[in-house]
Amino acid sequence: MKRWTLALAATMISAAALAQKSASDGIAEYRAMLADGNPAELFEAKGEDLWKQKRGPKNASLEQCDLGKGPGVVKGAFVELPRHFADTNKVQDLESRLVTCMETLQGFNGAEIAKTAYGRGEQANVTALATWIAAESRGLKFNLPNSHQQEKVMYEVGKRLFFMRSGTHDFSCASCHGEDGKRIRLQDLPNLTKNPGDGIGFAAWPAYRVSNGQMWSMQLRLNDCYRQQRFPYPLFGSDATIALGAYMGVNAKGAENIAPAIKR
Amino acid sequence: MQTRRETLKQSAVVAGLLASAGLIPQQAAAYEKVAFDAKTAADVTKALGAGAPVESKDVTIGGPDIAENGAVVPLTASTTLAGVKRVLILVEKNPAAMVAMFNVTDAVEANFATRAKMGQSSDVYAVAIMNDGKAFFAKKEVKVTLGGCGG
Amino acid sequence: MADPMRIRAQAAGDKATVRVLMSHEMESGQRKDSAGKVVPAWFIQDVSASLNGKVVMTAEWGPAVSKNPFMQFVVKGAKAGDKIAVTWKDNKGDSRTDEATVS
Amino acid sequence: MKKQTQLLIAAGVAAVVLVAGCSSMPSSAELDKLSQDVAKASFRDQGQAKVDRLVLDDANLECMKADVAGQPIAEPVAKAIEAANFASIKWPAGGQYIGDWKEGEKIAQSGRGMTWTDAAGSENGGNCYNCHQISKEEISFGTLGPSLYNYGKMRGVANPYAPESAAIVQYTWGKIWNSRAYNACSQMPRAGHKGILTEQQVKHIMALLLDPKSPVNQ
Repeated sequence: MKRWTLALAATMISAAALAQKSASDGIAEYRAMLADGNPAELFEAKGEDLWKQKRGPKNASLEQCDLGKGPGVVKGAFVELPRHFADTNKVQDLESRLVTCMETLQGFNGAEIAKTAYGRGEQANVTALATWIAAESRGLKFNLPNSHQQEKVMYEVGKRLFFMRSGTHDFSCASCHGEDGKRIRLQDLPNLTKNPGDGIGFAAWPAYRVSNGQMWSMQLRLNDCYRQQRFPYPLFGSDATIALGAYMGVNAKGAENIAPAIKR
Repeated sequence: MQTRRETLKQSAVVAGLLASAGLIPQQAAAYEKVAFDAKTAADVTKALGAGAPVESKDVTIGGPDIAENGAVVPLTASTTLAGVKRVLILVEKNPAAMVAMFNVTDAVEANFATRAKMGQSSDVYAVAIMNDGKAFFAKKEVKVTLGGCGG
Repeated sequence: MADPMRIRAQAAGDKATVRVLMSHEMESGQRKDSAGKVVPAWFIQDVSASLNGKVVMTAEWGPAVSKNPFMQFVVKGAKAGDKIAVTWKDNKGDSRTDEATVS
Repeated sequence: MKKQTQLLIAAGVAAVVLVAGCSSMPSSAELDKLSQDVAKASFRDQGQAKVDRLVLDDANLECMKADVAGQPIAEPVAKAIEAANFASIKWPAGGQYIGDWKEGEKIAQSGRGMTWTDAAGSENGGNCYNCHQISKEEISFGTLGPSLYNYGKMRGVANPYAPESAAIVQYTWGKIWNSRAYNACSQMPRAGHKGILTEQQVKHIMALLLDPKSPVNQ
């Protein structure tokens, strides 16, 4: 069969390449037009406000939240997450860490937040907070510590889950994100088994989704990947999603963060 | 750079100012419902009391050739003509053609941008309505592609 | 109460380019919910902008303006330090005004 | 539930550390086991997408191991997977392979079905354009799979019912029904085998690819 495919590919290349070039140029032009005036800014502003506002049963702000670089340090925190936290003795991503802070500092019920649907109630606030915190590391390069034993274990678990083919369609993350230069329909697919480049893949989320006008966090990004992979529903802040974050984050070492980005 | 709290504080003040100037109620009364329900460019200009639109190189419509997603299509409309009263942005194949209408004053350029929803590939129009009731337009085609994964 | 707008106004020469993002659903009135019922239209109808308190532009929008709307316009004679205020009002009567300083 | 999953890694690390001795990494096999435990604790049922979808068959388990190791799957393992999957192919009754290409085009366009947001029992799409170029008219196609434009024409299928076309017709059916029958770790979904497409739908896809009148072969 290999030979058939090659012969077919060779004769097809000229015509298809021409038609595709203009289409992808057109789409690049469209994306450039949207980049100026990204509605993610609206969520960024909301997130900054939420961070500083006294809220929750304890009527406290999040300004003492430790995102990995010490209490209250926001700049640079995003590009080093997920990482291990001594107080919880867990590897946490940005969103699960924010829920920990909302629980310990503000007195919210973390388990309730985790169960809340994306875009609703406190879950929407977690997304806005994550959007602002990501924006505070705009232009910085990803550099996860990956030195603690649990961080290394999470990376290895994440790698295995990345390649786990399952569901009705036998899809793994790698089915779409395991090779360079591939597309679904007209959407370019980043190769997430390595550093896919500045502002691509892990370095682009949270992102504003043009298609539905929603702000999507990395947890929701992964959730919808799993939906389309025909997997069951990944729990918010579950170890599987954090392990995948660790895998993609470590792989993205050196990639410049552009989050919050704007996406299809 | 303004913080959000400052913005909030000023919001109430400015709203009060605009209201006392009688601006907000006036606008609400003037909403051009018939024009916003019209199906074609000609019907839109008619509803606005202007003549049938004529193509003009002095009117410009800007937008992508291909929109990756019809939910958000960036469009700009502008004109270099003197004596312009309104600038409209239309999408021909939408359920109602008119997306937005900008009223021009001496203090702004006749050059506006917004983003429109498009249900399908269509011609998009910039229409300039002049003080004397004449209407001029420019159009271009925008292709809307399918989203990925069908879901 | 609706979330605040983001207004950026940047002077260049004797004019300023104003970019505005608004937080609004802009429900088209064409969409059906999961039960098959049409979701009623809910959208910003009226927009106005002022420079130092004087109205410079008004606009009327239909439901085909995208969710979380973006708008750009150019104000003549605006310079750094001037105040640009933008107000929107939707078809349910909700409204919001925010202000920014030209930079 | 959440607490439980979050403790798992810490517990998992502690357990393997105890076994393996202080501060050395767990073995690859221990990590395999831990990964499966993490998966089990991290997902829940939603709509038709139940957690039993996480159970890996031999083909998926072996391909995952090879992918993690970054090596091609061992030849004998591959042969065994291909043989088992080939044996599962259901061939159409009465040798009727070809349906209606127009229906096939619709199925190829649709990426719907079997997610937790799809109604159980609703008709599934084939997802074909997500990965393949098929007809020339559709410019929104993916590149994860090879182009299928001119699929039948290229292979000299002038009449899909003729005996000289039988080999390619049968191969095409088998590939759509169960791609792993020919390539142990193919990334293509097993449309027939996994019940994604019905026998009738597969016939329509066959027509799209092989019918000389189909836009694919123009």
